[in-house]
Amino acid sequence: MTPAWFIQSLLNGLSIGSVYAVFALGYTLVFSILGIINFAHGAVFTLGAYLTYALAVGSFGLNGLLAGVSLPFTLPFFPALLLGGFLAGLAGMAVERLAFRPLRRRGADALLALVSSLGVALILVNLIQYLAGAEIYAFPADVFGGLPPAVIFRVAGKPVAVRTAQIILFAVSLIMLAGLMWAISRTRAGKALRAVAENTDTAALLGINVNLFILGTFFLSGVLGGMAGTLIGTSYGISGPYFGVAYGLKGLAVIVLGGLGSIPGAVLGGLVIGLGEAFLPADMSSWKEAVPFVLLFAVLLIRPQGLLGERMEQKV
Amino acid sequence: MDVFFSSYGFLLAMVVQQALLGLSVYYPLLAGQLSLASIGFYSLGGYVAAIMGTHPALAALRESLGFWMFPLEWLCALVLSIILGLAVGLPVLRLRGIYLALATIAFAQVVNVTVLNMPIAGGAVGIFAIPQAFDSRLAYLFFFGPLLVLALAVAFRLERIGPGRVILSIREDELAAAAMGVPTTYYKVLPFVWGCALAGVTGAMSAPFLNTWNARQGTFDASVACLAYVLIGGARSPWGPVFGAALLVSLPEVLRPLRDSRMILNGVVLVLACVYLPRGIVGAFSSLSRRMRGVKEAAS
Amino acid sequence: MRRTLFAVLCLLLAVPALAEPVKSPIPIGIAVAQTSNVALFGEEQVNGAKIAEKYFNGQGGVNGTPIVLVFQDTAGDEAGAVNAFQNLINRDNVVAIVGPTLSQQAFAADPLADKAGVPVVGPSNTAKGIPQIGPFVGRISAPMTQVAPHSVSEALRINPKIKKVAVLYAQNDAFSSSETTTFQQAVKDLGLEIATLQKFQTTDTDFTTQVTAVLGEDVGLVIISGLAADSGNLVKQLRQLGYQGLIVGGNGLNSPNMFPVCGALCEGIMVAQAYSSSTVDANPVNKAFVEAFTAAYKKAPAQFSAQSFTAVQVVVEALRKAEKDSGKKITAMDLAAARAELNKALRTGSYLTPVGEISITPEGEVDQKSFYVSKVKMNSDGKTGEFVLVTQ
Amino acid sequence: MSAILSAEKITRSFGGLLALSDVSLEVGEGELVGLIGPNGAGKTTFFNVLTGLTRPDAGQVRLCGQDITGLRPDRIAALGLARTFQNIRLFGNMSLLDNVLVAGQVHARCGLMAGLVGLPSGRREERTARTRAIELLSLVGLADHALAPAGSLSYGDRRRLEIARALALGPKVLLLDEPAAGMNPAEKQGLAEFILGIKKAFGLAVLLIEHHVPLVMGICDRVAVLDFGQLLAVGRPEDIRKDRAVISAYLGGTA
Repeated sequence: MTPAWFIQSLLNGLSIGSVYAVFALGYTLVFSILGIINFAHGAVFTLGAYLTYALAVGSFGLNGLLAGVSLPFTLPFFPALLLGGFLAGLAGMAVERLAFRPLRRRGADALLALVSSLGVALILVNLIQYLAGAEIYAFPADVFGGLPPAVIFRVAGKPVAVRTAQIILFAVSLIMLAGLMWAISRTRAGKALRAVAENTDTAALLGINVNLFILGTFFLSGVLGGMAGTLIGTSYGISGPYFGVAYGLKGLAVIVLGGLGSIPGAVLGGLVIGLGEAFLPADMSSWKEAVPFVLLFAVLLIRPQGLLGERMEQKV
Repeated sequence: MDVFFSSYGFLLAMVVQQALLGLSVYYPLLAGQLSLASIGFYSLGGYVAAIMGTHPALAALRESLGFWMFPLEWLCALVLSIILGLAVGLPVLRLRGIYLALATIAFAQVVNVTVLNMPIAGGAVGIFAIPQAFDSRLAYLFFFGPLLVLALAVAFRLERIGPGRVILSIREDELAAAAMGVPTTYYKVLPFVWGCALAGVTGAMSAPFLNTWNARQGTFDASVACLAYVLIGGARSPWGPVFGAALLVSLPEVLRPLRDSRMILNGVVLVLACVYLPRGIVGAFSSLSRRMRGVKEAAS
Repeated sequence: MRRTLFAVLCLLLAVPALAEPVKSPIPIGIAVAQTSNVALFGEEQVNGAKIAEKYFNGQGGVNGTPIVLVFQDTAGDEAGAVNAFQNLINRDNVVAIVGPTLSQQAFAADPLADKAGVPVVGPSNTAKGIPQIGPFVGRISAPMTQVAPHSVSEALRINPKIKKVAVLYAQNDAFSSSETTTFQQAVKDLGLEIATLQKFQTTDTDFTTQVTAVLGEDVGLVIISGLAADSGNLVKQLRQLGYQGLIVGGNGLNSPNMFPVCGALCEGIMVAQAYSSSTVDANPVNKAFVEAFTAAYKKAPAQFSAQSFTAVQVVVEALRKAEKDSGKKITAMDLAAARAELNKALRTGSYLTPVGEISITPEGEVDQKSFYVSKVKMNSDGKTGEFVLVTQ
Repeated sequence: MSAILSAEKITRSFGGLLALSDVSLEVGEGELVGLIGPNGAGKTTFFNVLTGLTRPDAGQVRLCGQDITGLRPDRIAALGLARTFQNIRLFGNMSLLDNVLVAGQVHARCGLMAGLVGLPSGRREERTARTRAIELLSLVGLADHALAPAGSLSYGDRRRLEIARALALGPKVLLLDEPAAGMNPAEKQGLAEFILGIKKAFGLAVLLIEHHVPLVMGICDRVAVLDFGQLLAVGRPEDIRKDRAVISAYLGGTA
């Protein structure tokens, strides 16, 4: 274990971990309000990446219904990222209207929302394939303008390399995390959010329009998911409509590891899993996919409520 | 009729096979425990059968046992599932609700990665050319059918006997059940392990059924599909997973004429089923029949 | 009540199973993945097959009788492949099936076709053991055991100073994990040292762990077996992090799908190919195929498209041959006889296809005459590129 | 009078808040003890400690002389300590009969297999259990609804079903947590008589949490008063009525 390897792994882990955190926060927000996991979050992640791609590049490839159709304009990367995130937020709202609200209104078994959100995920993913094909899409190399692809420096004689995409990933994620934390702790809406999370009925009595609020939360969750998708997509390419599935699952591990419903927990969980993956020795790389779940399993056995989750006292 | 069975024989057997997986999720749900570990056990059971069926070291044993090799494979899968089920269930069932579900998903994922890393499991290609028990895939109903009958019989029988009521009481109110002298850990682990065993044996039967076995059998999608069978079918009756599997397994086939948009509609049906059949197919049937009876009584 | 309902349902769905004649146009089944995450390959196969349908019908089909392709989606799993096959065999009454996409699916579905006496031509199944499934199962996709050494020795010719080699492969991909053993053998046979052996997953996007390990070993050659997306990312990150040496890719990297992923950094990757779109001068079929494909899809065809075209071509030519040999029109035969005649014809003679001259052995294995080693040449836009032949 | 249930110096706090502090209380054989105190005094916590749902920080609980501190709730229940809950915890989707049968399962001798296969011994046991359950339901006047789901009962009936369920355990001591809550005076009177009746019929010791002071004073042999986790006084009702500390803290003007 050389110092260079340590620093390299640390940088890699922090960068990917911060995106995990952004993505997982989308899960957490919904969970803290409805107590339900939104299985369509991974699909919104994918959708966000596709939307940003469409905005930044202007067209899709040769398969699918949109083959040959191109947008009359293209946007530079950062506006595209923001607009793509906004549109993904709208998709998040659609998920709420389609999969969650009808069930809530009918007072159905909460578990059923897992299945209906899965149904929406199925629709979204296959719709993407129907429209844009199953092809791989990658953002053009000059997506960030004239920046070099990587910066290399030396530690104790060994090279440590940081890719520009990684830095942007990390920076954007940090800004989003910081902004969200600030909004939740300081703004009126943030306080209301916490009130609804605490108790939906009380919040309704306090004059908060709960339905509207839930819709807003889904919007925010969609923005987070969609932007995380774009960030991962710019760094590694969009590997087709099933792009988000693996991340969706990993995101679940992140939020449970951190403690369900805990916002700092989601951030911590993301970083722990990102670092866990990065520090896995190279000759064990075939076990990488197991890292989040082994960590999750271990933490749950020691702390059933997750790292930062609150212990639920049974009320008698 | 011939064409029907030759075209849809596999599908029929598949429905029964998936219904078994649905039931393996249904059992722990009886005690209110949402476990998605089944698919991990299904995958492992399949590997047990696939390895026993193809490994050269066991050629002599296969030779001498003939058809009895299959029951031996089931037995081995059963024993492995029970041991592992206990090892996983005891610590994991302390968790509640969604935590439990996610811990069991984690378990299935870890199984998947582990299997990929075990040379005996054949890496990503998996194991193929697994000896067949029957000529026709439909005939595998002779494997799955009796197991389904057994699984259903146990489920219905449980509704009528003491231990079954005790299991249900945990779903209703775990704390009150404990205060009524119910050893809750035992009665949570019991249906969990039974579900694991069912999934394991189903896997062992499925390896020859599919003729090939690989790590992709144990994916997250498959886990969630099992849960969907139960919830769409109805979580309050053992028929639920059966009807749920019948609907969800045959749906993509029914939608085949739609070609590449069929999976979109599949998703739409899933959402609609959740919204309009909140108590599942069985729940909708029973309230319908209740209403019809009500109409009849009112008329007479 | 329930039982009668079931019986009625069965009767309604049942179609009388008499000795069926072969329909005209002659139906050929295409069972590839049109949904699920395998659709990435399935789509290319669909594209190639569609070109073939048009091309051969333009030539008059099977001695005047047109063909029609019947597509059935296998999705990405074994059950999907079985269902697609059942439909093609029993309902669509096809004379032969081209498919499925994955080897694992082939192991599940091919035995059914074999039992039903329907010839199967695997367009992309390369795993060991597939032709051995039965007498009706064959393939036109070569297992890459012969070609891998070529690309490695070609690399050694370019840079004779190579001593240490890094080998990386996608552990969860059936094809890549068997291909890498061939590569490793080739490396040893050439007297080179495998300095590091790294695994990754096809779903991976972040390869820094592997890349760091490679950079630490100071190797002169990196050999990658993976699929287009993951390998493209791997190459991109290798280059971005400063790897300067040669890169040899396996068959999975033989796809223009990789170009958008690693962009300009794809430049110089050497791949062993079962198909090359730049053999148009020597190969009129390939010329026609590449032209038709490029006109339809605005890009050069990749291997999966070429192979599905080839599979359809092989079936069509074998049908023609079967008519000639038996002296009867295919459409005059009953279905079972037509399938049997076709299977026999498939395994005789050779075919000049976009992948070069091939024949199918009596066992069902493909015998491909030539393989190609190409080098990636990227265009100045950094998004598109082509494979330029190094040797032939 | 020998103590059948005794709690010694029970202390329990929740995150710095002292819910119980050094509480000691004994219940004698066949005795009916009332536990009163204002809301949040720690009465239910005390019950939870006795029944094993909450672990005490310090102190000891004995049942028939046996130390049961820290045992699992189901062990404690099986040893003969039954309870009802302040906010009624029935198995709502199960029938009345099944509710009672669940508690009776403690006494089952035949295993799961015997039941599944339908062995004669299992069937015999099931029959006896049913008979006994029906008897208990008749005792609380609910036998007519035996097959209805518990969730469909009226509030008062639920209370009575919960008592029947607790009795099915065959307890030595019965802990009743505010059984009269939400009842009108006539119902309360009926309940008081009912409690005395079952106490006598089953030879039970009863510990009763109740807000309605007249009811407690009317039927209890002894009364304990809890306030802010402290035991203020224990004694016969007439003594408690006169206890200064109790009057000032709790009874106030009603004495």
